[in-house]
Amino acid sequence: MKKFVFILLVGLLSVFAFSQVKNPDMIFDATLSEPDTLDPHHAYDTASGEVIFNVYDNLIAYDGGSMTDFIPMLSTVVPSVENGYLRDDGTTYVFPIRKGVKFHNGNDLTPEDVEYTFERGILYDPAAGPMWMLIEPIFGAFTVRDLVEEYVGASWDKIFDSKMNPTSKEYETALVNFYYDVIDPAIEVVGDEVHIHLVRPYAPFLNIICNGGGWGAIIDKEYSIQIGLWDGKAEGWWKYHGWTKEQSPLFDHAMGTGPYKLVEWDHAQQRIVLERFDGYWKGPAAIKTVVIQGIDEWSTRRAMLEKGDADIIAAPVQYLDVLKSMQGVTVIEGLPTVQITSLGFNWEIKPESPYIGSGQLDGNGIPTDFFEDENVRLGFAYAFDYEGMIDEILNGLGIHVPTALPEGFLGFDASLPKYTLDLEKAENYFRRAYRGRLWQQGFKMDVLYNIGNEERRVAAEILRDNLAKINPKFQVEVRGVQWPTYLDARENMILPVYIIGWLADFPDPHNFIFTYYHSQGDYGHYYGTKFVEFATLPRPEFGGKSLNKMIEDASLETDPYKREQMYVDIQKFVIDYALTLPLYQPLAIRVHRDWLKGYVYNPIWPGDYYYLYSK
Amino acid sequence: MLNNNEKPLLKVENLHVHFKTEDGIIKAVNGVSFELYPGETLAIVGESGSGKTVTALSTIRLLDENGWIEEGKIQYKDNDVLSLSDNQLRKIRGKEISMIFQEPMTALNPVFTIGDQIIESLELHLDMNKQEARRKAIDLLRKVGIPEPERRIDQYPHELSGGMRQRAMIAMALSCNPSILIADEPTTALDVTIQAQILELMKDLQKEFQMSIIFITHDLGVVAEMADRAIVMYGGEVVEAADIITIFKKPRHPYTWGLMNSIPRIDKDEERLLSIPGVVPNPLNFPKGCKFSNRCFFADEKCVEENPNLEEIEENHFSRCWHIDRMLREMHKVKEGER
Amino acid sequence: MMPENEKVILEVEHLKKYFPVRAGVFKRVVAQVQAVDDISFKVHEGETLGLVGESGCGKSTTGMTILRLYEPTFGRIILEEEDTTPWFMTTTEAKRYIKIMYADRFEKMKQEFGSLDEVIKNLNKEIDKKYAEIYFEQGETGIRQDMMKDLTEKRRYFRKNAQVIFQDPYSSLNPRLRIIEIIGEGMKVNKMGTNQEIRDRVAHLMEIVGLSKDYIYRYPHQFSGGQRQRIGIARALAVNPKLIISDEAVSALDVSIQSQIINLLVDLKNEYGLTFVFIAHDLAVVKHISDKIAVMYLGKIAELTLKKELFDNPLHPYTVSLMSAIPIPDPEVKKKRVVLEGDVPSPLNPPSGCRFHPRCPVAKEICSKEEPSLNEISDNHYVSCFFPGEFKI
Amino acid sequence: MTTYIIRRLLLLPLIILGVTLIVFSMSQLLGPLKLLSTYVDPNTYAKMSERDIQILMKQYGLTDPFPVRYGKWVKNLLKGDLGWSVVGKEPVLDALIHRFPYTIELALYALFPIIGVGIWLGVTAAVHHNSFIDQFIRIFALIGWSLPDFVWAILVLLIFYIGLGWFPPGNLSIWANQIVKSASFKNYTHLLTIDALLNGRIDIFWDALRHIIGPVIAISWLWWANLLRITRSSMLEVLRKDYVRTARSKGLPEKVVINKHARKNALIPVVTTAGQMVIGLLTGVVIVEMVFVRTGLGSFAATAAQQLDYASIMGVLLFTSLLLIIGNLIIDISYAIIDPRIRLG
Repeated sequence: MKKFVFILLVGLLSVFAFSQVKNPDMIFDATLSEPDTLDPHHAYDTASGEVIFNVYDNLIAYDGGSMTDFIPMLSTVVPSVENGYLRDDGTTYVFPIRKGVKFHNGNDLTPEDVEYTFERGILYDPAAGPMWMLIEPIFGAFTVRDLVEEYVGASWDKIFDSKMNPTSKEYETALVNFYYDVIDPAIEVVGDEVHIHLVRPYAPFLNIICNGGGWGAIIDKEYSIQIGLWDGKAEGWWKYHGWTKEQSPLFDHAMGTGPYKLVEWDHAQQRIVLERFDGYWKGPAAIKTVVIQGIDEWSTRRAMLEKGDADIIAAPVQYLDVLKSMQGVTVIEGLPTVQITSLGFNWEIKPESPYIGSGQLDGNGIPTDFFEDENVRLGFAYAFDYEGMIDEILNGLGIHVPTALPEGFLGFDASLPKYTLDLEKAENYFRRAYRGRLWQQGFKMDVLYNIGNEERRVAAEILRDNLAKINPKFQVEVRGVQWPTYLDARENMILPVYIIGWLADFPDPHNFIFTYYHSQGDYGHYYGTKFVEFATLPRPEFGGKSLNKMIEDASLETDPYKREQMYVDIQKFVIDYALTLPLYQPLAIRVHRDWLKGYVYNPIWPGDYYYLYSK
Repeated sequence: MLNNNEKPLLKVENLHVHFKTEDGIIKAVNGVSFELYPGETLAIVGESGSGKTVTALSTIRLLDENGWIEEGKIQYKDNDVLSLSDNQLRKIRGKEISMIFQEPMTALNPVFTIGDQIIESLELHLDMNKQEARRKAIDLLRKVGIPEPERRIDQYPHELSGGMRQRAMIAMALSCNPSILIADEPTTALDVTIQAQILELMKDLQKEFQMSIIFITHDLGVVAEMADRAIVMYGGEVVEAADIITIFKKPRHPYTWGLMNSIPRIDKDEERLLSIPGVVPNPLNFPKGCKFSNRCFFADEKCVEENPNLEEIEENHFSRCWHIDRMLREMHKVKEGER
Repeated sequence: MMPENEKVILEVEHLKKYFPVRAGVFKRVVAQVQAVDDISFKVHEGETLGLVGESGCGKSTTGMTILRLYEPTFGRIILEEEDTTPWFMTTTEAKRYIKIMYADRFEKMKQEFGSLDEVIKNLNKEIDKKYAEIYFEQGETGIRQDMMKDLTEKRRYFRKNAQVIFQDPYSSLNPRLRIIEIIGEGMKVNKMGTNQEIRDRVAHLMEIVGLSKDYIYRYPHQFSGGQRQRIGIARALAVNPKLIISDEAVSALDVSIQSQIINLLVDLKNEYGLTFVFIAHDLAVVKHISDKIAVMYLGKIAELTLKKELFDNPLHPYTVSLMSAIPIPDPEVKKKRVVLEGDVPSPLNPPSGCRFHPRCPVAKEICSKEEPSLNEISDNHYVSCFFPGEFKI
Repeated sequence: MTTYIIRRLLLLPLIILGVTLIVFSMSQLLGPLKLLSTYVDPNTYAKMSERDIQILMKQYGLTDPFPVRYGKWVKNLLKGDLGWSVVGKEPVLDALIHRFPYTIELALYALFPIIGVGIWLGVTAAVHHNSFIDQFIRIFALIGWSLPDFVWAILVLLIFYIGLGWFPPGNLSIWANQIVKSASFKNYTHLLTIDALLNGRIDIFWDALRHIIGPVIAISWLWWANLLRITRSSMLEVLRKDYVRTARSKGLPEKVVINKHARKNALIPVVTTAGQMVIGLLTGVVIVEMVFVRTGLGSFAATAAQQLDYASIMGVLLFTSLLLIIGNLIIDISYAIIDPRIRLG
């Protein structure tokens, strides 16, 4: 209806179009939502990341739109084995800290700031935060709690009472020593350099600290202590651990070295105001003021773009045609994203699942180990219309990929075989499954999607319709549930299959291959214990290594060429066994006024980098 | 009482009033004529739907928005009421001719005190200032028998009893010394003992104010008590008109006669009431001849076909019937038969 | 006309109906509207009792309370030798009622007279005798069991045998039901025949009340006011009730229609020997239809006697004034009229002593201090006045 | 009447207690996991480990038994602590306090056209019953009544913002916003237009006015149509009353009959409607606030509901029910002032 009203009035609007630059000294970015928090060690979403990205600098940065090439930032060098700054067989990264860089409050950047930043982030490590990405390569564990428990030899709840005080003197001493023995040595200041020691070589490390969205941002030690962050001391560091978002003083304060200063975050208006930092070490930005405001109504965002009050707007794909007809507006289509939407199989559905009918292979349900049968998985793989989905439903804004690894990543190989819609092939696999019993009996199951996600609903329906075409006894019911319910169901292992997306945390194949195919990966974990057996079985394809081992080794390999080959091998394997059906890699669109100059797209960036822009 | 030498105060001639409704045009009043002389009380008698109220309202052109005077002449003193401008008409309404209504609760505005509503008239018509008007209003309330008028004047209608409300309404109607008071069923909603009070009051006030009253009612008892002259209406027409004694003693229309014999009385012991058969037809469906023909004991084909004129059958006694003779002959038989 | 031995259909004893008035922050009961205050009367089989009075005198409340559309505050309502009072009460109320009305009374009498036989002998009502026997045999519980068993059945019995005709023929008929359903409903509920039989009886009843039986499938809105009242009458007659209470049944009708309905009621009464309580404000109408008339004033019966006696020899000043206030449709009768002063006082705050005294033309000092009781002055003529017959015109 | 007011006031805490209990129970029915999902970005939530979930549920106190949680909540409530608003990114009470002035301001400005025009048109239509004017006004009302509010709000935005460039969305222009946020600008009432005048900033006053007119147009159209209909039918009914005939029979000029005798009576039912409207305006005009990017209670409530931010939802509900209860009290009192029958009853 809203769309209709707009189309109706497009004619009226074009009369008023104009192209004179409005507000030349300001960029207004109308986004979907405001940040979650501005604490770089807590933020884990793009809206927060975009602000942090422009207010803070990292040690290194991506070179323009590249996801593999780095340039120095606060570090004057990008460490590599060749230049000698990556040492000790790839376990020590050395960052010489740039001189003459100032924070927004005028403080000078020192190596101590960098050391403080990493240590604070690691000790802070909030639940559901991003810090695992640093803790994992440096310490080989996922959370600081795990580290503490291992070091102290007691569980967290034993060590601390409910008010986060150590329950005994011994524990307190142990906790202090934990800092001296574990944390402090990992990140050291050596002269003008900062040395970071990894527990073992880890290829994606530079990608991780390069990310502009938070966890790599360098904060001002003096300022941070002043506003109540960790005081830098070993004693009592735990008081500064794991706060809720709103407890952190950095929640709505920011003090970085970046090209823009935070002026204001108006929660009511969902508005962030940034102002040019004139003392920026690279020289001041061209645009004085940046306003980022969450505007819920698409119509309003569009109207503001039309009127020139907004320079950039977040635009849903379905309005592409309307946008393209607007004058004075640049629309870029087909930008690759670092996401994959895929369909995963649960190899061991909990028998109490309400979504598997009778739970038997009797035509009225599916057995709990239904998807352990590779013929079933392959049958499903050829029953989905990948091209149709992309062309019809996504308006072409998607890429058909062979596995759950997005295009643009190391190891991506377009020549790998892709599943296509092939009902004959699918039928052959289904006839083979359960020695033909499946074909005779048929099956019945539910496929869930989260309400509001139309793409997922349609994907499920496509699958349903094609399965019914293959054999009318193959009955799938598509059901919508709320997002938390959906996640609960996955958590409880009662979903037979689930359609879900993954957005890269850092642009490394490990972030996808591990997630999807390792039995401890975020998704692989939910394939069930039968999958654990599968993934730990030695494979001739991998020279006797198991799938899990192969994935782990690939992440340690520092030679990019060898690494790439390993990922190709892994992908060939998972295609043969149809471990996951990669439905599509979405493409994005970008909309801004013509007068905005200097736009660069990097899919891993959390948002716009306003330093590059002029009007 | 009736004084034919005197000029009538109000003269209505051949009045036709129509209403537009969803079902069609209703001819509520069809050629009604009457005269009202100074100081007399004229009763207009009839059942619901007879057109008695509409006739009275027409004299000051107070019809609902869907009604209009189709034809006729209304002469008040020297004024041709139908050709008066709205402004001129308003000078007559309330001042020369005023009205009281059946249900004093709804006829008084609930959100103003009775004082406000009386003072309003006084200010409008008699050019009094607030204080004068208030004093006069208190006098009026006292005159209509409301105790403690100084207090009552500031009360709202719902704070008064039914009888008191009607007294207040009368005070309001009499505030400007009108020549004519139109009383539309003023006691129907009241209890008998209160009705007696109001009727007495009206008689006293009539003498004092020297006014004429048009008394609209269906209650023959009240008519007998109050009126000097009566016109009986049925189906929007006058069927009989005469002075009050004549009407009651020598009714010369079957409807008048039937009506009188159909009411239970406390002064007589009748075994059985006479009942007029049938019901008053829907105003759109009256018979084309005599309006009463389908309920009349004495009607024949002629009655159904042709409407008789209102004839003066003796001096100042008018009736609209083809068969007065037959009625006189057979009415005893009818009564017997009913019994 | 009314021999004492004739069968009593309805007996009302000391009936009171108070409506609480609530006010204040906590909605406490601050006063009682004494709508009906201690009235008693009997209606014999085939007899019509007229209840007459001005608005607020409690005549309608009396009717509604007998029908148990209001729960009585106090008193006993006996329908054909059965104490129906507790039938519609809650269990606690019924317990309380039985204790006060029977157990306590019998107990007191037992102490007074000594022997049980003496008590029974001294009771003059059949119903009291019956329960006294039960009481002395089985105690209070015995009475309770007898009265409270088969309540559903008893309630239905009561609803069937006490019918009502309402004032407003427009609102008292369900507009969604056809005439056959309206009239036949009661018969169906009381299983008074097959559908065919019910239909035939409805058609017959319609003819009796003067409606064409062709109208049996019509809806109420297709009838005029008088016809609707006929339907209401037919409905009341349908279940052969022992008692019909008619509440202002003819007041809303036009004069010519009113006479038709009055005649119909008189005919039905004579033909079928119906027992009526006829409630109306119009004394002339009441007079026409009743055998016996109770004049009510402010919740009390002022005077109760046979019709002829009442009109020939009115004894209560209020009755006299009421009669004189009624205009006579005869211009030659210039009767003397008493115009009562003032309004009817509010039943919320009735005058002390005799309730009529502030308006009474012959009130004396005692009238404002003491309340007269309803005394039988002469045979079957009850007056509640200290000076009966003193006021005459 | 005083006892009536006192009784209503005494009932107030009970009603509020009931409201809190209902609201709280409803939100708790969701279960701790769903409640937790409000605190975490959806993408992160999908990636969270079991341990993270446990830690967060403990941190936000989601695992305590119901009575404990309710008790804690009520205790905090009495201290004015309504919890943390995830959507508002500030304590719920602050979020409400910060947003309510915008809603009040919008409501205040919208009231003039709604009540003034609505009642005036309604009376006019009734007086000219079935005439051309009446038909015209009725069609006018019908369109207002049947047009969905989002369509109308967007239309207003298109015409007055894109088309004519008069009334932009938002609370203020960026420059004005920065002045208002600066220390030199004193917030006396937190109503932008009034504060601007009190600070002597005509430029900001105009800017604030410019931003508020669009939403006012959008709201008032929808609501005055409603008021008009009610006024019209009420007036028509009153015009048929006996006392209007009485007034005419007294010879009062038609203007007095209409304006004095009829209108006051006709307005009695209108007061209720108008009062409900004011409450409705105050408790949030969702769509219009969303479309015009006004930071009022309506847009807050809508966003909170979308994101299942239960602390904010409960806060809004509580606040709204308070407004409703007080508002209804005021309506009843004003009802009594207009209608003497109620005053003494």
